[in-house]
Amino acid sequence: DTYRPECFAPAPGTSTISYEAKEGPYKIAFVNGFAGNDWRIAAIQAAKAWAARPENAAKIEEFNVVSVGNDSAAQIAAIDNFIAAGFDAITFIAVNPTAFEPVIRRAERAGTVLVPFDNVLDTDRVVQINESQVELGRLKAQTVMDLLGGEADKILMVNGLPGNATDRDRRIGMMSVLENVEGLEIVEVVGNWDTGTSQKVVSDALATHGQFDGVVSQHGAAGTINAMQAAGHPIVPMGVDGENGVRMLMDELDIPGISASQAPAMSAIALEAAVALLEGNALPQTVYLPIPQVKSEDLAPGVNYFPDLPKSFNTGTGFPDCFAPFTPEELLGQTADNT
Amino acid sequence: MATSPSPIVRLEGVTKRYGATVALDGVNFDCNAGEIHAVLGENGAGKSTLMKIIAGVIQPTEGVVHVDGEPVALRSPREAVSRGLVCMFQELSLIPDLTVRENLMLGAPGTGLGRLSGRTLTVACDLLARIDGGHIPMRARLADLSLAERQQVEIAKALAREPRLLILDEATSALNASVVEKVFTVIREESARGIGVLFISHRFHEIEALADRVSVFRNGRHVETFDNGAYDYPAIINKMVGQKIDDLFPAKPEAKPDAEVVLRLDGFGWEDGLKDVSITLRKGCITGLGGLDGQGQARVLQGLFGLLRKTEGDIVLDGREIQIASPKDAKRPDISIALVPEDRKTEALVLQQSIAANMQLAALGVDGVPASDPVLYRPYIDALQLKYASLDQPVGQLSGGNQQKVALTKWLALKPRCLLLADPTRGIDVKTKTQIYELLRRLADEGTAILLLSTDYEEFIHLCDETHIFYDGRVVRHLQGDAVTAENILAATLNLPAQGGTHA
Amino acid sequence: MSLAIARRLDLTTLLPFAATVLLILGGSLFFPQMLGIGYLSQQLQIAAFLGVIAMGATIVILLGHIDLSVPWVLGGAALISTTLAGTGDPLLTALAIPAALAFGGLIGLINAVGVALLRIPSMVWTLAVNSMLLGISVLYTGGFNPKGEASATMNWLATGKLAGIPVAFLLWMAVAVGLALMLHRTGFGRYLSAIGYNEKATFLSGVSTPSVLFAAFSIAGLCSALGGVLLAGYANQAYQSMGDPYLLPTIAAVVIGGTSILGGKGGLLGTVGGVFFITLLNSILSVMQMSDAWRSIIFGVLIITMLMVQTLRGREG
Amino acid sequence: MPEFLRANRREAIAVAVLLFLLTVYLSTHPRGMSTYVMTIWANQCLILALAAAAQFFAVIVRGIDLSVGAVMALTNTIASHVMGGEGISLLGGAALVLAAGVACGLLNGALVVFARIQPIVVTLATASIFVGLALILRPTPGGVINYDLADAMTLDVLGIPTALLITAAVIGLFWIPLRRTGLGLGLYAIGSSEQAAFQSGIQVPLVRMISFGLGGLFAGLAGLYFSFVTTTGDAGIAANFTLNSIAAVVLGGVALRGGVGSLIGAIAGAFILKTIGALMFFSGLPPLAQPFVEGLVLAAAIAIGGADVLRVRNRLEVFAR
Ligand SMILES: Nc1ncnc2c1ncn2[C@@H]1O[C@H](COP(=O)(O)OP(=O)(O)OP(=O)(O)O)[C@@H](O)[C@H]1O
Ligand SMILES: Nc1ncnc2c1ncn2[C@@H]1O[C@H](COP(=O)(O)OP(=O)(O)OP(=O)(O)O)[C@@H](O)[C@H]1O
Ligand SMILES: O[C@@H]1[C@@H](O)[C@H](O)OC[C@H]1O
Ligand SMILES: [Mg+2]
Ligand SMILES: [Mg+2]
Repeated sequence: DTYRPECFAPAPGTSTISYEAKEGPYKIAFVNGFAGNDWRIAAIQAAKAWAARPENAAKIEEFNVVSVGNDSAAQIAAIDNFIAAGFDAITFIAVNPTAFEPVIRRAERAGTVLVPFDNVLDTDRVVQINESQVELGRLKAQTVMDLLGGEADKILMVNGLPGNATDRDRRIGMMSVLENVEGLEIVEVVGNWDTGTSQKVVSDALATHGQFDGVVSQHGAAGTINAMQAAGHPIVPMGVDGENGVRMLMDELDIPGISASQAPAMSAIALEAAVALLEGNALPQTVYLPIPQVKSEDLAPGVNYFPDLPKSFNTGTGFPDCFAPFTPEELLGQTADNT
Repeated sequence: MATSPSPIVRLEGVTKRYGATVALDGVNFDCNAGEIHAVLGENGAGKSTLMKIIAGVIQPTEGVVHVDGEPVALRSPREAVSRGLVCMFQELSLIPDLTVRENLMLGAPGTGLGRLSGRTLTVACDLLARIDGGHIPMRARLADLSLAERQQVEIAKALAREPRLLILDEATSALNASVVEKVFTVIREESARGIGVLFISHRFHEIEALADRVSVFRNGRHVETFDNGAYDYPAIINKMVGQKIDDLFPAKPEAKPDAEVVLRLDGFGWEDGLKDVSITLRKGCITGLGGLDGQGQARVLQGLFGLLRKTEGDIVLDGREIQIASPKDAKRPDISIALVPEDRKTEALVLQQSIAANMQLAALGVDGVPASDPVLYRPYIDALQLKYASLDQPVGQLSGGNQQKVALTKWLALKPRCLLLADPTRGIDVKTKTQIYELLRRLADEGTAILLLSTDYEEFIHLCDETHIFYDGRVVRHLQGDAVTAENILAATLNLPAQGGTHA
Repeated sequence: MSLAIARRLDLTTLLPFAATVLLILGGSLFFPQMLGIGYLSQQLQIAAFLGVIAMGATIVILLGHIDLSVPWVLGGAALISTTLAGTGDPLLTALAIPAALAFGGLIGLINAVGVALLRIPSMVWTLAVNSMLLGISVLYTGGFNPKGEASATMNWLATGKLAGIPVAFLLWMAVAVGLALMLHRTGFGRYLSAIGYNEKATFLSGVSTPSVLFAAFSIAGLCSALGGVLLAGYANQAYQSMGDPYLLPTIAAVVIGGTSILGGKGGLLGTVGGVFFITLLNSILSVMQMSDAWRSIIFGVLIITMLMVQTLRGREG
Repeated sequence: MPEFLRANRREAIAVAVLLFLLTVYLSTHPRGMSTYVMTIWANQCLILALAAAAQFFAVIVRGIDLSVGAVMALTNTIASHVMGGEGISLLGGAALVLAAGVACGLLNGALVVFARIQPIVVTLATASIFVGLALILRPTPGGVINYDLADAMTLDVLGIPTALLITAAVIGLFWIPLRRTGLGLGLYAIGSSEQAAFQSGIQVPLVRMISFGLGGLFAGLAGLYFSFVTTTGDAGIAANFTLNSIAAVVLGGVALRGGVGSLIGAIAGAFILKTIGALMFFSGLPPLAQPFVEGLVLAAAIAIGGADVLRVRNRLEVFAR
């Protein structure tokens, strides 16, 4: 009974939210946090690519994107500003999951639709677009354990940026699987979602802990693989994220496992959701997007990874169940200077 | 001369060691209420150390300090001041970034961390006026004052703290005779009111004019204390330096007005600090620059050393006109001008670095000069009799006067064609002065052109061949030969009509 | 030079080396492998990235200045080199490293313009330059997204070995010795510390202090850029904010090495020790799977302890 | 008056630049000048302003405090534990938060004064410790601040943003009086010349400790006000505020070599910095170009301060800066 459930899949046990329809065209803003990060750049590009597609452009009167840095106060100010400026909807990647209650209240009063995504809020009062971070972690761990026939002695787990809800949930997801494997030693290192850092800490882990039966990793897994190569570590099953470079390596080295990505293109889904809500449709309060994933055997250049794009490029260019994924050209066609 | 039997301070067997150096060695010394007590000694004799101990800046390694007969431990200047022991330091105790007003209020008696009282200020202001510092704007940043102006502020600050014992450590070294006279008047009045005054100076005429008693120090030892006038100069100098010095100044060769010209300034000017200054430096000739503080004489030196942008007029060296854009330029072998600046602590030396490093800093990178070869500096170190523990000792550990010697050596080693000196003998003891004077004379005879900015008119009279007196950025008088007399110099500095000499 | 080194071999300089040895011994109680060649030579390699950058930082800090543009000079250099190598064109690939270094030098000059000519405090000017560089690389990546690849040379420099010794480490040592020679053979080192103590007096000694500042900052830029090239060769790619983890550790390494943050006093050798200490400390805390909270607490406490020992020694000596 | 302006040249420039930027910002804002817009603006400015104040007390005595952000993070996480309640408990909570700030400051001070380690280095290390503690208190963001109190502090009074009233209070009720005390003078004296200050009878260690204590207090206030704006605790906020607080004081004409500048300047600098950021909201600039432009404007704003050095005609004077 919610709008396009094949795309806006409801999270288990979530409620539905709808507002009464508004006349278009709409003023919409995307308030990003930190910008100096490939994933975020891709997210911004996807958002602009979405807004540029004719069918969407028609519905939009004004589309603003700002990046406020890692400062929740500044992000609150930005959102408040767009509310004050009478914007109809605001999507954002929350710098902090618990800092926006008052803003939500002010948005409600002003009749502005808020749609957080990627780093979402601990709230049930607005529609949130994300992949299930727990599931993202679980999926990687489960795949690795399946490939290992459910048994392993030692697993390496490369975590993301500490003190961050996204990282926490992904770890919880991985743990939910690994904890149930008895006799399993889990070695955790902190990779900060950063290829170079991952490479260093994994090198050290290999040098001190010796061999692992499998590896589960968040962003930066290219570093993890490099480190294993350098240490002459045998190829073992891996669950990794979706950067271009990681998929290249997986394919090249025939690493068994899965690349499941937190796809930057979800910035476009968030906008799609915003419009849907403004048009009066009902959406699940928590949307769990179908996680874009590729098993190593299905890796194909030009299809799910792109040899002539940077390794730091994030392959999550779309959610087929929602709309035709963006072509790299489409993303880049949006060169920064034609807004 | 009122000398009360009970001394305000009495030092008993006081010794101060700095590592190997013994700055003070078992000194017994006292200063009474109502007396002006001069302390004499060559550079590094321990005078400042003595004063710092009485002022609570440093603590003695051995020995006791008695205040009003009570043995006391003066742990900080704060404690000393609270007992009425106030020091006017050789290295000033003023805050560069604060205004004159704020400096005068800083740490004034009664003001703790709480509210400031304007009372001390009014006292200080009229003191300042009485020592000819009335023109100094209360709102001016201290750093923007000339050294002389700063010394005036320091004196007023010290006096305003209602001292029972006032310590003046070369308090007047940068002041000019006329200002010094005013300072003395104030000091005499204070001592007449029963205040004790401890007074360090290297200028004999000052001591003669002021002191009731005189104490002589040598190598950290208290040699003798006697009433002023008990001995004549040579005797006193003998006690100071342990040898006879017959004349302070070397014999002055008769003027050679037609000697070849080394350097010529033509219509030299800069902003409103300098107007149409023309000076000619001849071979073998020492040229003096005089005048009240801040009349522009230092500007001339700065201009010749490439420190002033957009100067007017020409600088002509050996007949060819030259541009000097920076000190590096000035140092170039084909120009070879050296400046020994006015403020040794901030401008002439890198106090944290060793004596060797400091001496080499100017020579480094000059082609044909073996900068790191000690032999290069040895002759000057010897001629000036630098008092040091080792060449690797930080310059900051040297006494004021010895620091000055390092600053001189550093530049003399380059054998500059033209030597610019800003008050080079400030804070230098008589013996060293004579050495410096001889050195300068010798250099002049060897063909170095010397421009000597001084605040001590004796140097114009006895050392310089000719002297330019500045007033308000201009040369108001060019004194030569017999016209160079104390009266003329003083008259000129105040820009009064002269009884001789040629108007510039 | 050997003489100059010898002079610098005082205990403050040796302290970080000693501390590093203690760290390794301590760590080996939990992980005997830490005494193995494999782990140790790996630390030499990883230390090299921080090390190269810290060499430049030392020179700037000796001046009494600081260079906060390290992160995005590093990132920019990585981006430039991988972009050129990524084209596959042999000529451009050959240019990858020189171009990156040139970029670093150029930014160094821009830093110096602000500091030496406009007299803006380096701490804020280099910070502003850093944020401009961030902006440019976001603009560039977002706008063009060129294929990036480290060249074979870059890989070799970062991960190769010569006679069993990591090339990165040898390169770092080469840089260190080169700079040390420059510092002690020429007047440059003298000028650095003289300016660090008293710039005015140095200028009045006929030293062209601005040129010294320009030289120092461009050397720092070069070092950061070289660090970027190495890191790109190591990760075999460039990515945004890859330089962020290097700013504070660099400063920490320099001061632990006994160089005064106020300028004047210090030297390269101490920094080498500081780099070893920081690298080993991070590595050990990481393999011990210490929680992030405790990692940073221990990190802070150890640094303070080191500095306390240092100042205590300083006051005795 | 011109005399007054000359004496406070640096502050005057800062305030002028601020007014200019604010005018530009308000003119680009679709909603224009209004209580809501001003409140939003003032709130985030005040956070950095308080951080800058903390930085000011380190810089004025010739130090740098790299732990400002860390202390904010720590106090913010503490607040998220003790300020969720009601009524009087909130007062206690606030007191606790500020006490923690002061404690951090005094720890820094002690290490500087007694262990004789350079402030910048001390705070580099303690920052790491404070963040660690903050992470223990809040491994991930969470906790709440009493919303009514938060609203009271972050909305407006009779149309005037509370944040601006607080700013005015800090200047009028704290800074101006402090400047007229021996302590106020002592801070500048120590920063300008410690030796001279000592010889003038200033209790250098005491004054320095007080200065660091005040720094900690303001970092705590910044953390507290950050808590009011975000109504939650987050250990990850440190990085931003530390470097920005330094940039802010410099923009406000405070000399990093110590002894020069004023709290008013520091606060103005913080407002400038945040306004530059706010300019992006409705600038219409391409999103990926904004970070660059922001950096550019920052650099320009800083360079303006330095530009007049080009007019100096006595080369020695550039060193006095
Ligand atoms: N901080 C210090 N460390 C080491 N030695 C010092 C220190 N201060 C002074 N000295 C030494 O103590 C001796 C006395 O110095 P002091 O400054 O008292 O001499 P002075 O009589 O004031 O000389 P001047 O007339 O040049 O000022 C000198 O040899 C000096 O080198
Ligand atoms: N950095 C400065 N900024 C502003 N004014 C200054 C500065 N330095 C000096 N002045 C002022 O300019 C005038 C000239 O100063 P200066 O002391 O250089 O003259 P001077 O000829 O050296 O005097 P003297 O050598 O007798 O001390 C003085 O009134 C001084 O207060
Ligand atoms: O979700 C994360 C995103 O917010 C960050 O910017 O990059 C890594 C992603 O996993
Ligand atoms: Mg002396
Ligand atoms: Mg002068």
